[in-house]
Amino acid sequence: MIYNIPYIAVMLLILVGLYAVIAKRNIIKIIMGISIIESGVNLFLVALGYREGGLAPIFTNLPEKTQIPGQLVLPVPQALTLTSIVIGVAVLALMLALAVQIYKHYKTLDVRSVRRLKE
Amino acid sequence: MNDTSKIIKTISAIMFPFVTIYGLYVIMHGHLTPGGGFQGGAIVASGCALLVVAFGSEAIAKKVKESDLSILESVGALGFISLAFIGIATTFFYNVLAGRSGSLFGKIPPFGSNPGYLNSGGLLPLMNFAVGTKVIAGLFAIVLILAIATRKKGGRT
Amino acid sequence: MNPFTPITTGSGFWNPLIWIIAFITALLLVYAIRLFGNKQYKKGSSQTKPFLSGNVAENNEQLHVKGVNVYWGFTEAFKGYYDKMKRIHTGDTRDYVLWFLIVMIGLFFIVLGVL
Amino acid sequence: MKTRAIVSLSVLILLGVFLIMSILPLSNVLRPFGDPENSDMDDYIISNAQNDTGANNAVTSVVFDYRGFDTLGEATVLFTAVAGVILILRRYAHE
Amino acid sequence: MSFDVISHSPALLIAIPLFGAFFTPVISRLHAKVRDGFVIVVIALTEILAIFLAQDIYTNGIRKYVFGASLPSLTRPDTISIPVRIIFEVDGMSIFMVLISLTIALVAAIYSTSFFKKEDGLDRYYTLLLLLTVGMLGMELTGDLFNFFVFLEITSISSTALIAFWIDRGESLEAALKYIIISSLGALFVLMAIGFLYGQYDALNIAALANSIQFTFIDKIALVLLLAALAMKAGIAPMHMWLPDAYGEAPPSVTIAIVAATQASLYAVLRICFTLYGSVIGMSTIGWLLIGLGLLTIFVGVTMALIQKSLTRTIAYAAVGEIGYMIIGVGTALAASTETFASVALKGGIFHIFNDVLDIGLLFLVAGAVIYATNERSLENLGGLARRMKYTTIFFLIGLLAVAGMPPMNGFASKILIYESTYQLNPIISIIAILSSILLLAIFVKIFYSLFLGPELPNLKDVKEVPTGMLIAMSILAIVIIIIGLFPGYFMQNLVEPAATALSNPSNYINAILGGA
Repeated sequence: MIYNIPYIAVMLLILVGLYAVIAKRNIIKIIMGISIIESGVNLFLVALGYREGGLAPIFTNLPEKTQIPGQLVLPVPQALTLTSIVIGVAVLALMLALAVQIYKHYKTLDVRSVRRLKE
Repeated sequence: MNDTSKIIKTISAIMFPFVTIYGLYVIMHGHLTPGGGFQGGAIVASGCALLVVAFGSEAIAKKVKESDLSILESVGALGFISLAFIGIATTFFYNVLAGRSGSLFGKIPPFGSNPGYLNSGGLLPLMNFAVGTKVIAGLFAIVLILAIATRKKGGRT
Repeated sequence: MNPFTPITTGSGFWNPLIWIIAFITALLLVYAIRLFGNKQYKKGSSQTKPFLSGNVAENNEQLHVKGVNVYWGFTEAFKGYYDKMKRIHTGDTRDYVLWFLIVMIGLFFIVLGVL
Repeated sequence: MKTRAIVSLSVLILLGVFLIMSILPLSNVLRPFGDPENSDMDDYIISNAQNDTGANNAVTSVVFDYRGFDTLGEATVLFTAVAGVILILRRYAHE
Repeated sequence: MSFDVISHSPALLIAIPLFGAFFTPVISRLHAKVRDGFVIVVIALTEILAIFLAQDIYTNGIRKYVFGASLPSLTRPDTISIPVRIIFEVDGMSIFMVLISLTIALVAAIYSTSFFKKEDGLDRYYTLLLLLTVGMLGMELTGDLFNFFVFLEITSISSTALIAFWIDRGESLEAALKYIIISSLGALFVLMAIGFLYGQYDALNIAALANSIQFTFIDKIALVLLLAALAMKAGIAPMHMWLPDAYGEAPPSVTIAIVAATQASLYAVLRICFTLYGSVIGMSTIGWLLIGLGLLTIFVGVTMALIQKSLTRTIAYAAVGEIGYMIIGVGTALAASTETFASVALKGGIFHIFNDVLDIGLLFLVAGAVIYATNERSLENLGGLARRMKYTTIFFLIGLLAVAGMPPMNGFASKILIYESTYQLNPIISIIAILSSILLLAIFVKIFYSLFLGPELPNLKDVKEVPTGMLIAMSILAIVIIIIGLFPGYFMQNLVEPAATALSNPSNYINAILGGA
């Protein structure tokens, strides 16, 4: 239980982000909620790859007599996290650009009044 | 936007070269130390964002055109995909240089811990440079356009 | 292979060419029957004018039923259903997300419970 | 809007229950944090990265060699985002 | 050394449009016409390559491509039992979807060249169109879960930017924001499910995962996350609400591309249910679940389409209804996994994917023609267009009959398969489906009457027929619809049955990767 604190933190981050997406009214806050969820997922991926007392899988000036691969953390989740971070940046930029244009058109960022498309 | 103070301008103008050098270092040693094309490119782009914040988007937009940035980004992307295409004779993304091309990034480091040799890694350092170029141009373009679009005066609606 | 292979459904087959032949024969039949009708049609007489239960015909623009009003009776008959649907379809982004999460929770219950 | 608050609160609570349940060891699922139960692929990568790609940084060799195609897609995503931002804010982009 | 194109074609299918997309900003410096021709040529080249690859697959079976290995077919090194590198695995289903996507992308490009009169930002538009094509192809070709996620994000980002192309209309921006919010959320849940699967089996390859899956608690949670997110992106009720906004507000040339992207997510649902979890007992529950959702989708889509006031939104809700037909076909195939009519239902569902893309695409193109000619999209003040736009009227009539599933159009050929197979499972399903189809016919007859028949309205006196490029694009779709409608058995045997067999026995998919290295 206690050694699963990182996973619990991941789930709590995701819940906080979902709360921001569901309950907030400002579009900027909704976007912030989405990026909170995304950081939670990234933390999840990184936490999946951790080894107890492991070192970074980089051989430059690695301390001697570290047994390989036993003492190095898994490299693949870090690569996946790098990719998903860049994707998150891209999505964030696009959403912010849309928010700017929507403010120019609707003169507000309240999601309850950005509702011309109904039914 | 009202002008920032002289201190901010001076300090950011002094800091910018160092940030850029550090980012280029991270890009260059991507195959030896933590970091790589994306990280170093993000560092350099944040330096550019520092300039945008300090001097205002109009001043930067006078010097840097968005179209040039997008062309630069296209160049970086084309370089990356062309580097991937080099190996098409065997497979797409085949690392042709590793261990074959002697002095040109062809060195295979000894297994396990080693001081790290700059001319190892095959295509990876070149890909790092291509991706770094692309990320610098892309992030700087995004920051610049968002700054222009959201400024107080002059932003035509 | 010949392109005219029919589709074999579970309990039969479907071949459009047979359908087309049947359709054309039906058309010919209808035309033949139509030929038996007597020819009392006079052009330009009052037979050709639209008969609006004795009223004078307005000009056509007002006679045209717009697309919104064509199924007025239908929508009126299902008024309760449509009011409910309209209330569900709020254009609110957060409600879209909420529906997504609700469906996900339902899937959780079903999959974790049954399977 | 009362019902909306109730519905969203219950949805969050239920989803939280499921998500927390999914990672607690008491439902004998995910391995405890810190020892991957099953790491063949990564062990192979760690022990062969230097030979295959000649790079000391195993993460870089994953990013650019083993899963290089993901990185191409990632660069494409960034390219797409820049193109999209320029398209959406095109009034301001051409200044 | 000998370089045969076919063995590298899975990579080239992605690389050629990607090259085109990266080149487009540079080429746009030259001239607009050069850019348009360039885009069309790129997509046509890709389509030709895809046709060659399809012939090869139908004769030689599954073709796989390993990125960065020393041989295209060297799936894994000898010392390990799991594939390490990213693998493209192309079977009958993938190539079927690829052909659909490329045809639609080609039509969209041809249509766009004459649809936009004097708009700025068109070079970005074509770049994003190519990138959207790349995303769809990657989603359909890849055999790697995380790579699928990356292409999913490419698809949703480019679709968002394209939906918001008309930045003068606040509605387009609103629809784009809704779409990006909901789809990025779904993509994040997909990524989380990938993390669950990776954490348990330390593999990302679909075949390796499908081989070693044991349906533990974690697998169930991953299945739920994947199904919910991908079903939302496929526009299944009650998560369909983003779809009418996006379809209705995007430029129609974009909309048909987004229809194809939606089908790509539907393909992902099929891949998850049949291949990734294909060896799991008890998927029939998922089958019944899909049937229920599909019936709900059909009902909601068709009934809501009746009360719309905007032309494009009406067609969008009809598209929602059409998605439900595929879902109930697939669900029947899952629920009745052993009966004989399961394969019939699966064939019907897969065949209906193709027909739905064609029919809805044609209707959206016609709607775009009406908007182009009259600059008006509300059904209130449209009417009597048949006098001025003869060809458009004919195309709309063809699309109307095809969507409503009237013989001898193509929609009927796939719908009758779904009807008969679902009738053997449970008569209620097919009865509801048939009634909704009749209602769909009624809706489109209404639109046809109010849009094209009747007296011409005073505000539409100076309407002219649309330019040739749009007519060409529409006629391509119409001709394909009629041909499929006339010779359904031919397409059934050559396109659909390989796809259905590829889906219905996942062991081939797994053995292709893990069998011989």
